[in-house]
Amino acid sequence: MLGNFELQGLPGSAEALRAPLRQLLAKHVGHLPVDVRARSWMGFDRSLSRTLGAAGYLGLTLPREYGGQNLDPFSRFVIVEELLAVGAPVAEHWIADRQSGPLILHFGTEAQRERYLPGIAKGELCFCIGMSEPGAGSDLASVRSRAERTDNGWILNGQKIWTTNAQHADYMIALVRTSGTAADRSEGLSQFIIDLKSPGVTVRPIRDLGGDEHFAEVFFENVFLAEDMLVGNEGAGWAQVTAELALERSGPERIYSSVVLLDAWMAHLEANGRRNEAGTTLLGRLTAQLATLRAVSIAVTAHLAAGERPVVEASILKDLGTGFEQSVPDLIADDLASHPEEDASDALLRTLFYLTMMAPSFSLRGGTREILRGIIARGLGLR
Amino acid sequence: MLGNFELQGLPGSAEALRAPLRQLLAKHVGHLPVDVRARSWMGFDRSLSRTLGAAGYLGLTLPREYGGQNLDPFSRFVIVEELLAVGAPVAEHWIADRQSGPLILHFGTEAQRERYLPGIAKGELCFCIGMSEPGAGSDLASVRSRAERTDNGWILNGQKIWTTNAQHADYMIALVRTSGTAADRSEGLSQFIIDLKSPGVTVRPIRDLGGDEHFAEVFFENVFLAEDMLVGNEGAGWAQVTAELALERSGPERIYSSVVLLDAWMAHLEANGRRNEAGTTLLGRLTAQLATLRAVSIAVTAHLAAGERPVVEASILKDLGTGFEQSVPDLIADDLASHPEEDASDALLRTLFYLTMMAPSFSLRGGTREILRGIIARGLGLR
Amino acid sequence: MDDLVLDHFRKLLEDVCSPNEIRAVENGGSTAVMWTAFQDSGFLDALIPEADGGAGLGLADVAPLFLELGAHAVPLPVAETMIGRALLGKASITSPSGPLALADLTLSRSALVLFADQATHVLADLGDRAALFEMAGFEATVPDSRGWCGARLRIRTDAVPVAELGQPRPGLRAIGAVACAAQIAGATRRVLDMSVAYAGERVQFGKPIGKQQAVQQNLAVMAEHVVMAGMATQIGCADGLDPTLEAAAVAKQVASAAAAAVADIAHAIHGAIGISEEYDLQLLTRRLHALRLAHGSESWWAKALGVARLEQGSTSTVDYIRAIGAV
Amino acid sequence: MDDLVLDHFRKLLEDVCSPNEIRAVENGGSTAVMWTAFQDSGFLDALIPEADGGAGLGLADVAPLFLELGAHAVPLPVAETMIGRALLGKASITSPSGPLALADLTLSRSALVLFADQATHVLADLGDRAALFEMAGFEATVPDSRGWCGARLRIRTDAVPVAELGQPRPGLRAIGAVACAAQIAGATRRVLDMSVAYAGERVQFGKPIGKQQAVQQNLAVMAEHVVMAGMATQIGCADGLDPTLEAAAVAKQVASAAAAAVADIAHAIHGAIGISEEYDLQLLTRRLHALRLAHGSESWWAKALGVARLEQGSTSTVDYIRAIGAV
Repeated sequence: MLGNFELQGLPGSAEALRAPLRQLLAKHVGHLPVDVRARSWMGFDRSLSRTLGAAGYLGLTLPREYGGQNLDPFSRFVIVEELLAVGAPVAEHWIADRQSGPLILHFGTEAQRERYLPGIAKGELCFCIGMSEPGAGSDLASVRSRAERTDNGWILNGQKIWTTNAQHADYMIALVRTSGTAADRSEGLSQFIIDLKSPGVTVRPIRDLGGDEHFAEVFFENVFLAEDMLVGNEGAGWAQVTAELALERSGPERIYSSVVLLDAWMAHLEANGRRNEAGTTLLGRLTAQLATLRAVSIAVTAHLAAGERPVVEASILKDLGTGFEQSVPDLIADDLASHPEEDASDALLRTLFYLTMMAPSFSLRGGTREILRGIIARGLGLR
Repeated sequence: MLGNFELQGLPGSAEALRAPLRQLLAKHVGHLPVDVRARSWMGFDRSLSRTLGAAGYLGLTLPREYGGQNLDPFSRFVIVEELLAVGAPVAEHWIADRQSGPLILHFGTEAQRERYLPGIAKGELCFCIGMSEPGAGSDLASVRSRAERTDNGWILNGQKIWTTNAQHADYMIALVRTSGTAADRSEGLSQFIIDLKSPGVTVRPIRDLGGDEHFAEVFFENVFLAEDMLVGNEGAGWAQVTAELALERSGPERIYSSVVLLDAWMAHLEANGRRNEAGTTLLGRLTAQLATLRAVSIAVTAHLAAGERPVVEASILKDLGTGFEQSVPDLIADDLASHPEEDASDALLRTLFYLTMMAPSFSLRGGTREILRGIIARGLGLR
Repeated sequence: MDDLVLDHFRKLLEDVCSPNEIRAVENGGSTAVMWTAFQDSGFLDALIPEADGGAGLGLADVAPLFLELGAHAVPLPVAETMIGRALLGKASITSPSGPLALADLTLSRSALVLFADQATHVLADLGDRAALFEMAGFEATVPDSRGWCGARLRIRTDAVPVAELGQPRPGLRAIGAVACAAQIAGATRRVLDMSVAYAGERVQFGKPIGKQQAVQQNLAVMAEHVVMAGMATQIGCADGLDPTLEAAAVAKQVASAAAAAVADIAHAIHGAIGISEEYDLQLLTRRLHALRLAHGSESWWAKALGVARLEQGSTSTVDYIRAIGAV
Repeated sequence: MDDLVLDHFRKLLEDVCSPNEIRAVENGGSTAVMWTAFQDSGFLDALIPEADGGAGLGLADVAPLFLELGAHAVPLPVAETMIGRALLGKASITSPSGPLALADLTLSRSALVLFADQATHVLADLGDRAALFEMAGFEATVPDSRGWCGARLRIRTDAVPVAELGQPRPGLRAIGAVACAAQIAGATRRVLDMSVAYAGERVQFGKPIGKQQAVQQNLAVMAEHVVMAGMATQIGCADGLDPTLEAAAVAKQVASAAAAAVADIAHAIHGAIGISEEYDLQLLTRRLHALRLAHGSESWWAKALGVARLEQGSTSTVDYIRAIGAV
């Protein structure tokens, strides 16, 4: 009823990628302050992404003819795990590598593959994803942005919001309406690649509660889209997006968003020689949960590796994983505020405060808690 | 938006009732094993109830002409608090004292008052409440039991289930249909007093998961109800029941169901000289929560004392209170199972196990969690 | 509290402490205008006896003002100054005119002190005595002005107090915790109001999200936390300026637990908009997290209460809680 | 595990261990027929090498059988006997034919021992060594046969072991905890199935309660706990009969936390019917609570894991968890 979650090890070929990448990261990331590393896949560092691309750590699951490494999802798991474990700032290539690349590979034309995939594999092309619109949020099907046919392409008008990293991105892959009205819901939607340097595109970054600018609003005013910017079939946008969401919900980034804080707190316990029962028990509890979540994440990865689309399994992982990630700052804050005799370092505090502020966003990315649990309930046969 | 919850003391007149009752209880309840006392308002002891009646601790809010004490809800709060603090087995008079007596006083005829209230005030008449029916549960309006008019009264057919203490009770106050069909929901319902010794009444106790028999099924086969067994107006049953539920949801019994276990566990900590951080913190947390809940319960009592009907406030108290009561056995079990070096007494373990088994019932009595939260949401203006 | 007085205070906060003014302060702007308004209002001396020129109110009387401070996310130690002035007044010490922070230095020479970045003076608990210091007596650093509204203060070895007073029992942390609990109670109530309003307006899948049963259930739980924080605060305020450790523990344990829960549910309901800087919710939820930690979080106070109860020994739970915050 | 073998085991359980047979045992009836069936089935020697007449399976292979034991609320120490026989066999000690309980007596001369009321022998961890005892070596009392399925055993001062074996590392408690985790995983899965089925059938307010969003959300959370308990169990079983402390801790911490949560949600969904003796849910939820506490509850194992991790020191979390239960 619940799919299969089988404990399994990572293949040796995947594990072999770990040590050299770790060496590279020690050099390029190790020196960053912990509160910078806490941003991890929200942290933007173009030079790191290019370094990773040059070293062959991007486009992992893409075929070699497009500059990829032709490796399996397990290899990708190892790479992502190593990047997140140290909190590498990977935002520049994150979305392209995880979602846009696979999407173009599966649904794009041969010309599109040749045009975009090599740049993605090199870490040179930054993509963002245009889903949410004002007043729509998780209701992705209520899209109002609209592309009208012209002789040799399309003219796009509308607006996207909460687009991660649009202000840095070269391209957006956007879900827009090509026929019907918002009342038609998932019918009549299509996906386009949009060059964000096109005339008529305006990007306005959104400052977030932590003072960073991770999101943006994007406005389209008579933006011309050539025929070859359509991805997949006209009107098939919804099905394509659904496939993409399974990728979005299944990676190790769904369990590791607070791991930099957990490590920093553990270092604080050691530095202060703390062995008290509450702190020790909390450390053990979080470690046990994360060990189990990691095994669940690998089990979901195995479904991807087998060519399946583990929608329910990925939703279970994501709801569990984001719940865990969100609990960590609240629990560690309570521990630190119960030890006023200790001087927690400014870097630890900044890491804690940053994650406290941003934790609510963990369960937004890729669907709210209620939506995920609805998918799980459907998997249980209740809907 | 949320009603008022104002911290207030209990009046001196109410507090004055505490010491003499405590003396009486020390004599009649103090010797009972802790796991018997853990049953508290599920525990049946006819002789204790009569002793309490004779000493003037029942029918507290009833007028003196019916054998009552003509006291205010604050006095009732003190009496109930003392009874529950020691886990006195009060089931015999509990429902009559809390719900049936006030109901008959408010909605009954003068003749009904004179007939039933004095016996209730003496602890001699045991009442039960017939609400749930098979397949209906918390959906109280879907009543199918039906009383048909005859020349000089009514003929009742149907069935009730999950009736607390029906096997011990003299009378049931039942909500039954007197017109329309189940599809009419809350229309066409009436309340009757049913003498459970009447021909055609069959009571079958239900054994519960703890091995006790607190509930029963009650079958009605052509049971004759004289005219004077109707309470209030024909067809007004639903409104009357709703008023009754506010009483059901507001008492200190909504916070103290696990207090005997909490005290027994505290005694265990002391006996074992335990001062560990986790145990101490848990003790403090539960104490802080209960201190606050008690103040909330008194605030709701003050609304009752002012003649109001605090439906939303009582629902907030009940959901909070039963959530607290249910958490206590789970938390104490974890503590004890983390100290295998200690020999917890059999009596403590039996108390723990009893409450672990019965805790799910705390949130059933008087409406499930979802229904209470729905009432609160309505209070917030959301429904 | 007189409704007129409370309305007057609310009006003051709306005038000088709007969301945009809070943002300006958080971005390094001056609090001088804001502080002058509080000073001129007379509210800072509310807890001073009438004979000494104050309003002669008790802590329970001014608790509604503290709630308003929380509900408006006032970025200044107004409650703390009111308390500090009363404590100094009792010891016949003249209070400074500037904002006063409350610091517990009984366990370390350094502490994270709420609103200390906006204070001119610090009333510090040194364990054996309390003392008033100018800010110059400390090294002050601000670890993260957005993440936590205050400063880390480290007392200088050569710091000379402006004045000394006896040891407050059970310590300044207790009254500081009560002041935080009250601000939490006010902020959670405001966050509930915002969340209910948003759920009623925000349409998704064709209807307001507030019509979804799951959202309604979450808002009901939020409301329960608000009720608990409000009641615990009243218990904390019942004993006046010298709360018992037990009353302070109930107040801050319950309020701190509510602070995190309410902030988390509010953000879950608001979704992405709640994350944006320009939406006001974050002014309150960030404050809730800061207030939760200041003067001890829920586990600190739970443990303190558990220790106190085990020391007293063998009282029944009902008798023990009856004695806390009895009015 | 071969599907045919698993089906065979399931059929055995359905034949000899129906809900009514469990009730009979709980009411004091004999387990002789039930035990004989297990004995005759050969499953009790599943973990014994083929060369010694067993099935030669590993712990991970038989884990699905343990899950079935939990799903059927078998009131006998079947998993424990399988483990005990394998440990005794390794030490070349002949196993007794009766049910074998696993007891941790490293911390006290007395312990609550799961299923000990149905055992003829006890394999006890004495700290410096493990030893096999006949039940006569203990004073046995049953605190509450409905509330907890087992007995309190106090070792007699004159108890003479039938045989002794070396000290199991990290102690019998670890493998006992893994056996409990597996039974929890099976029982929670069965409770989820029952709850989903009930929510689909039970009509209230005119529709199945499973159509209510709040009920769906609760069942989704229950499903997540089931997945966690199942995966944690696999981690616990990955190291065979000598689990590391870390793997046992992950298994039992996660499974025990799931046990209480699943039982609580299941009863909330079932409402009153779940409280009645004649409805089968309670056979499973009472067992879940017993399994949760046996061989250490979630906090015991969380603390043990935290201590172990701090002793090892300074490894990153990712590296630390990668090493646990690696397959």
